[in-house]
Amino acid sequence: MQTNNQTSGIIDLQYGGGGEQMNKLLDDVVFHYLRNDILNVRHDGAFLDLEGRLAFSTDSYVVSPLFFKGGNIGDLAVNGTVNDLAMCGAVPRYLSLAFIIEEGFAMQRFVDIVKSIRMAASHAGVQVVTGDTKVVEHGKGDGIYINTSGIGTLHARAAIGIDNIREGDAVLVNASIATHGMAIMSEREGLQFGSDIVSDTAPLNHTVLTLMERFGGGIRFLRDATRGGLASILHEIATAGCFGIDLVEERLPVLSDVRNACELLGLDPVYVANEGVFICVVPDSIREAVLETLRIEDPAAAHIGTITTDHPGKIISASAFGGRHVVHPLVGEQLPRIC
Amino acid sequence: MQTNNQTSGIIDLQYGGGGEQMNKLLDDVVFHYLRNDILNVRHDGAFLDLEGRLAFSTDSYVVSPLFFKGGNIGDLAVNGTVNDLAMCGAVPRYLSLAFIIEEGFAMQRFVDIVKSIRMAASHAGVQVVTGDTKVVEHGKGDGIYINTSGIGTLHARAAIGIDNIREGDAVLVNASIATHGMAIMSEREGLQFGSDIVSDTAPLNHTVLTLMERFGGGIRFLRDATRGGLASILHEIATAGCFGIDLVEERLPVLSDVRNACELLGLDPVYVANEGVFICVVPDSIREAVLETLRIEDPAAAHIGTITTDHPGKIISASAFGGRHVVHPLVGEQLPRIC
Amino acid sequence: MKYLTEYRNPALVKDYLAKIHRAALHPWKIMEVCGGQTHSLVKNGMLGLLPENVVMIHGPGCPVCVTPMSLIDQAVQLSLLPDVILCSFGDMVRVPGNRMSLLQAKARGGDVRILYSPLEAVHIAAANPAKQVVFFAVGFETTAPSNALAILYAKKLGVSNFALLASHVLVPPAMEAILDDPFCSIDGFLGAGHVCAIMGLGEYHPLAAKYRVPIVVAGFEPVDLLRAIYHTVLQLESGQYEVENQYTRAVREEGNKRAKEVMYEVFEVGSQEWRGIGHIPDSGLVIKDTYRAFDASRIFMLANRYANRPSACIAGDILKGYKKPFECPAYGKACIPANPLGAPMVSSEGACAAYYNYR
Amino acid sequence: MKYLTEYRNPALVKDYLAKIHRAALHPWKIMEVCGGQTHSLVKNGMLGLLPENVVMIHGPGCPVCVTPMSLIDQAVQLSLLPDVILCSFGDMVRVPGNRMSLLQAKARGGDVRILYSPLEAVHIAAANPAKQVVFFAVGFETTAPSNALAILYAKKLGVSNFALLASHVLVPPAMEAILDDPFCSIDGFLGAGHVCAIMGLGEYHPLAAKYRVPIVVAGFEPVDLLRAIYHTVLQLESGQYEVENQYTRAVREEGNKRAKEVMYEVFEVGSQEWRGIGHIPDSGLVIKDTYRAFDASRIFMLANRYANRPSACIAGDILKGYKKPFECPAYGKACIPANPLGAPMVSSEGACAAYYNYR
Amino acid sequence: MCLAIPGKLAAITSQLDDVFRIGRVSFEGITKDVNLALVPDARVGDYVLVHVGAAISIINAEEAARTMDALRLMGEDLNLESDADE
Amino acid sequence: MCLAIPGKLAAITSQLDDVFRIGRVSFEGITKDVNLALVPDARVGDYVLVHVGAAISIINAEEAARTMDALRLMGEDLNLESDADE
Ligand code: SF4
Ligand code: SF4
Ligand SMILES: [Mg+2]
Ligand SMILES: [Mg+2]
Ligand SMILES: [Mg+2]
Ligand SMILES: [Mg+2]
Ligand SMILES: [Mg+2]
Ligand SMILES: [Mg+2]
Ligand SMILES: [Mg+2]
Ligand SMILES: [Mg+2]
Ligand SMILES: [Mg+2]
Ligand SMILES: [Mg+2]
Repeated sequence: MQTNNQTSGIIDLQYGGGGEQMNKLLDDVVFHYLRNDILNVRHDGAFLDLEGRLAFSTDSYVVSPLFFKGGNIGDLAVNGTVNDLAMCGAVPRYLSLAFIIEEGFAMQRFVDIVKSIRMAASHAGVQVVTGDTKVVEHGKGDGIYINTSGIGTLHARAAIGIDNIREGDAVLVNASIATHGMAIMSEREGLQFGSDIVSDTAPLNHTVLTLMERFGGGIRFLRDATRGGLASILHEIATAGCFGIDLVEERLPVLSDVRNACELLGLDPVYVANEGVFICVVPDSIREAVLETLRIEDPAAAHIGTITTDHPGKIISASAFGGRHVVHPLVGEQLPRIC
Repeated sequence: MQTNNQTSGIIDLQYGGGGEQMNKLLDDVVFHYLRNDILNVRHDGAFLDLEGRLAFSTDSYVVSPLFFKGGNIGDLAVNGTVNDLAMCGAVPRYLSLAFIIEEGFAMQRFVDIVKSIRMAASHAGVQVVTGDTKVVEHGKGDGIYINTSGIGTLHARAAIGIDNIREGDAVLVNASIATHGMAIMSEREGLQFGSDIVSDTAPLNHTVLTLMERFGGGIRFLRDATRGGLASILHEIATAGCFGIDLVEERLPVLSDVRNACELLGLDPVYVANEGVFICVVPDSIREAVLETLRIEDPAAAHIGTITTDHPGKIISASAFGGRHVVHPLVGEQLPRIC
Repeated sequence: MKYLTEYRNPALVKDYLAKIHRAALHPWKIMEVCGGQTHSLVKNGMLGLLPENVVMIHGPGCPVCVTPMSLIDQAVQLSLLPDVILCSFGDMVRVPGNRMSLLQAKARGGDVRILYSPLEAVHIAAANPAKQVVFFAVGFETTAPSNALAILYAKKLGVSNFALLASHVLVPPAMEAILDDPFCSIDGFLGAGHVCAIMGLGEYHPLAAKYRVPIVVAGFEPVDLLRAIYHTVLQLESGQYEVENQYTRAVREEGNKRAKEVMYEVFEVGSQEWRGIGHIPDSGLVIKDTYRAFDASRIFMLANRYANRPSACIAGDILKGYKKPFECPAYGKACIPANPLGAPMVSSEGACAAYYNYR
Repeated sequence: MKYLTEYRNPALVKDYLAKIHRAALHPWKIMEVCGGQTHSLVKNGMLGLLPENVVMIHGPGCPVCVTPMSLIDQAVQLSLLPDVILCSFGDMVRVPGNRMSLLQAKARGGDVRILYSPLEAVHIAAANPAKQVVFFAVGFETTAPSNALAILYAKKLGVSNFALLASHVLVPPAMEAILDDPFCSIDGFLGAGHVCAIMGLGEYHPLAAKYRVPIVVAGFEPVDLLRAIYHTVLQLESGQYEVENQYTRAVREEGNKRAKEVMYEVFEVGSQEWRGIGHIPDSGLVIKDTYRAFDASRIFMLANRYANRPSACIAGDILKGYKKPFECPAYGKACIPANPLGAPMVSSEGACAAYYNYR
Repeated sequence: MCLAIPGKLAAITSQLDDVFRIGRVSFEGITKDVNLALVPDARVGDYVLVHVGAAISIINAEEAARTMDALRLMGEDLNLESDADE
Repeated sequence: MCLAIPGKLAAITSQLDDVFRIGRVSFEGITKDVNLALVPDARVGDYVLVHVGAAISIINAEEAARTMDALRLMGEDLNLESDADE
């Protein structure tokens, strides 16, 4: 792009005006990196050919910092919506992509984000087929916000629903928890600490596809644990039906450095945000088979609890020595507990 | 909602943390006003049953002011995506809805916006089936940003594509231009003027459906003129193929008060943003029939120009006395021209 | 709109065009000094309708285009100070400075506000007592009284955190500079209607007499412009060189007395740099000592820290009428409105942008 | 983690529980003064594992919970000033003031930053010279030296736009106030481990002797706590009332000499209001005159403009050990962590929140 | 340069002193509050030229009528009525 | 109150003067730069208790070992080795 702003390397309001500059931004970055047959049509919307039942999901990504160990807002935005579709038992197919860029954002960082989006989309096997770009005034954004919406085709054998959960079902988690949240936290102003904690943002659709193929309706419920941590998802289960959950504290998989970072800031890993982590509720009879499948991807996968009718609506966590405490839902955001 | 914040009436960061407060916000406002069978499932995504070819589109809405004569960001967000789908020749069916709320935003205004969304969705005949809510820190947003993505089913007779345009085709516009942009401008800080100009934000899908039913593939190209105004859309046409456009300046429909507001600020209506305005390219043979159909909705619908091979890539506007000038694409945002 | 639309009547336009075609027997070069008139001529496609022997030359009459780059640098500098709100007319914010434009400064966090009126900036100052509000006051004689008024208004309201970063230019000295140039080939002038609405015709009589050029004061609508061109041609063909007022509904011989009082209450005549032309003595207005408290350049002791960028831009030749924009090697190539090399490509009233946008 | 994880060993926990069950022959009420210990007891579900005749009473040892509402009002007020950056520990920002909490002030545009350390606030001040940075410094003796350090650090670096809004409380006077109460039924105390790491045991010997209560200094991990409870029960059953250190890896008889020096360099003992309890003489630390330039309450001449809201909260009874949270009529109904009526419901160390969150 | 538009002074909306008057100017459907300090003689009903928020000149209605008469005369065969009247 | 966590002083990262030292403290996989002004005797290799960004106490390794010995003795039959060593 031969414009002043490319040279000076920042995105200003002119890029959002719907004029020539915006077209250059789209041509030189967005369409350049994300091109595919459907997106290339460049109409107001994308034309899709799909068969069967669909899943449809949306999420906006407002993470800070934008770049962190293990990823950036770009792959987060792809994986997040891919995962929400996967949690429906669907095969994610197409994504929309909408940017809200704060003026002054560095062109190079935008390019880096778009490249990550391309990588993440190709890794997850989805296509970005339609998009939108807005530029807002300085002080009215936070660098960049991204919304992705996604369409997937429901797997023929999928029968996922919170209503399918039964007493005695096993609650499984696919991977260590709290990793992503602590990777982000380690770079926040006022809290920084040194660590090698790397966000585990990842697409879960391939794993879910395997689960569907092998177990079909045996997978009764799936949900990825993002904001609000594991506790939020468990609460959804506990408040939806007439069940409670018995958690076994020592079985919660937490990487040791992640746990230590939580100790330092006084945080409880069950409330820390995740990416690439999901809960899976299955009949106890297939528990070990499902775990085995999950452990191919991540040996940390664990059986963390059981659905119970003993204390409906409540999640009770038991420690190794028999101490029990209630896991309440998060109030607001978990803030570092210092004193 | 019996919380401090409801009493004090503002949305703070706790509403975005994924915890209990956020669930209350969703229950008491979003799900309360927008409930429908699909949304009520409250999974990570919505389950849809759709037949045939689909259209898929996304847009973020970052308008300021949020409330203006004739509408607010809520109906804008619904109509905008509905219209993008309609421009594909599709019947809009389902919307996703994602909010990015700046902390401190008044709960009442949020409720007003959600109510407008409900009204607009019902008016357009679409359902909001999945959503997302984020709260960002004060000074990192602008009250509220909304993203909607939409899915529609392609009309059986639709064959819309910029490649279908031919020399001699008529370029029609369905309504007066520049109205929405000037309604917004009249309330901007530093530019305010008094007027009764009311934004004409409206869903265009019903009109487009009629066009599809009556003319099918005869409608060669459709595009709503939003940011960048009419000129941007005309430029897309002029740069896509090997055609130019001859515009007849005096045929451009502009309401007289809108025109006067443009005079005052030194703006050219062809660059002013629209909502509810679209361009329609048709063979000259059906021009009058199409115009007649458009005029049922708005008598201002007009034949504004012709596709030509005389000056490929260029839009030339002719005045009543024969003066000709080139209509260039907008550079950045059109700013009031004062001196 | 009354007093506007009737001067766009197509039949009258055609009639005047026919009259000009009949009247113009010799080749004439007529300069419209005013950028607003350039804009109107080009946007209405009138240059293509005039007879070939009547050539319009686009003068330096766009205040945005002639604002020196060093002043834009200063505005940029001010806007980036944490406690300054820099207000500007919309046209000004895209003009490139040596480092960046105001729009780019805004993207870097500068608090730049686009206003319709300098008086609005006084209200912003009143609403932000902890900030220093600076209005980037550019303009010709038309705008200078309004800018002066903003200072008087701030004083009246007791708003002390308001100031102007002023860069005012005067038309007659510029015309004289152009006419003094030995290569000058301009035969007649269209007088700038709204400048004359303020200043009256007094300054133009000696110019017309000294340089033996007709000066016909013109409005901005197609009929206004063609009428003035027609009367210029009539004078030229008959060897006259009068100051003639063809914009009588807005311009009086004596101008607007009160506006001049207000202007000279706050400003006094001084030397001024014109971008693309250079310094012209007595061609600008500077804030008087009495109002130094409202003068941003004194409040902030602004240093001019950037050397002007060398540039391929031939703005000077364009503004003086020696060359047409398309004769500039950069025109439409390295220099386009999205990436202007020189100021005349920025403002829609700039000669280069007017050509690029409407031809 | 070394020195942490080994004190969570389940086998040891079970062993100590068995020991306590065997040793406790009479009914005893033991107060853990420290909120961190409350948190650990509740989160680890240990209250349900103790014998019925050993009842733990949760003391006023959460600095967030005892910070007076008027001070929160002042912090809110400061945060809303345009040129102030108000920094705070995370626990503090949700505590309701009379008008609003700091989190709500933030939503209204207040610049509130959540920090891990007061020293970080000094860096923020250095990076924002045009702003006044105020750190909302709450804490017991554990935290006071670090807060004092922040002032010394700012002074050392020449950072003059940094100040503390300080509210420090001292443990021994609070224990004495509780023991002086005629209705007091507490038989023994767990000493606050990290307070003692700073202060040593010197202040506790006279208390134990005067009131004839055992005081056993405890750490924070399950084994630490149970060990200390066990030794308290042993003393009680044998009629002893010694100060006993069961947290020897962190606590020395004399405490941390340097930390005390730093603390008394900046602060001096003064009267202090405890939320829910009232004023207790000599129970707080105030910034010395020498450091007045770093004292936000003097820099800003803060007025306490809001009358305390009447409230159903029985925090005082809870903090003094007369009542358990579930005996409060508001507990779990009008008062929940999402909408705390009183401070003990806010901080996860507050007695009410600890009960609500983990029981 | 100097975009200025004629509008009709519809009302005086405030008067700080003899000099500082603010008036509401109507542009057929659009209104704008305009500073009248530069046109002390402007009365309600007058047309004023508005530039950057201030009225800089009062339209001389007589002169305008004279011009229009001349134009009408010149283009007798043309239809000049359309927009010429209020 | 007073959340404080033991970590190993891995390095002195800066020294403003005799009093103001900053050290990097390691918490097994996590590091944090910590003010050492309150623990003038702390040496690299020592464990310190970290509270709100400052080290407030040096862990008494001897006392800790004594405690652990007592605990080991008490629970001879229990496996207490797991996390006790570095
Ligand atoms: S085209 Fe550009 S470079 Fe050439 S004279 Fe005009 S402004 Fe200067
Ligand atoms: S439950 Fe709430 S109202 Fe009751 S004592 Fe605790 S904090 Fe106060
Ligand atoms: Mg989603
Ligand atoms: Mg999601
Ligand atoms: Mg999800
Ligand atoms: Mg779009
Ligand atoms: Mg993981
Ligand atoms: Mg779209
Ligand atoms: Mg759109
Ligand atoms: Mg569109
Ligand atoms: Mg979501
Ligand atoms: Mg319209």
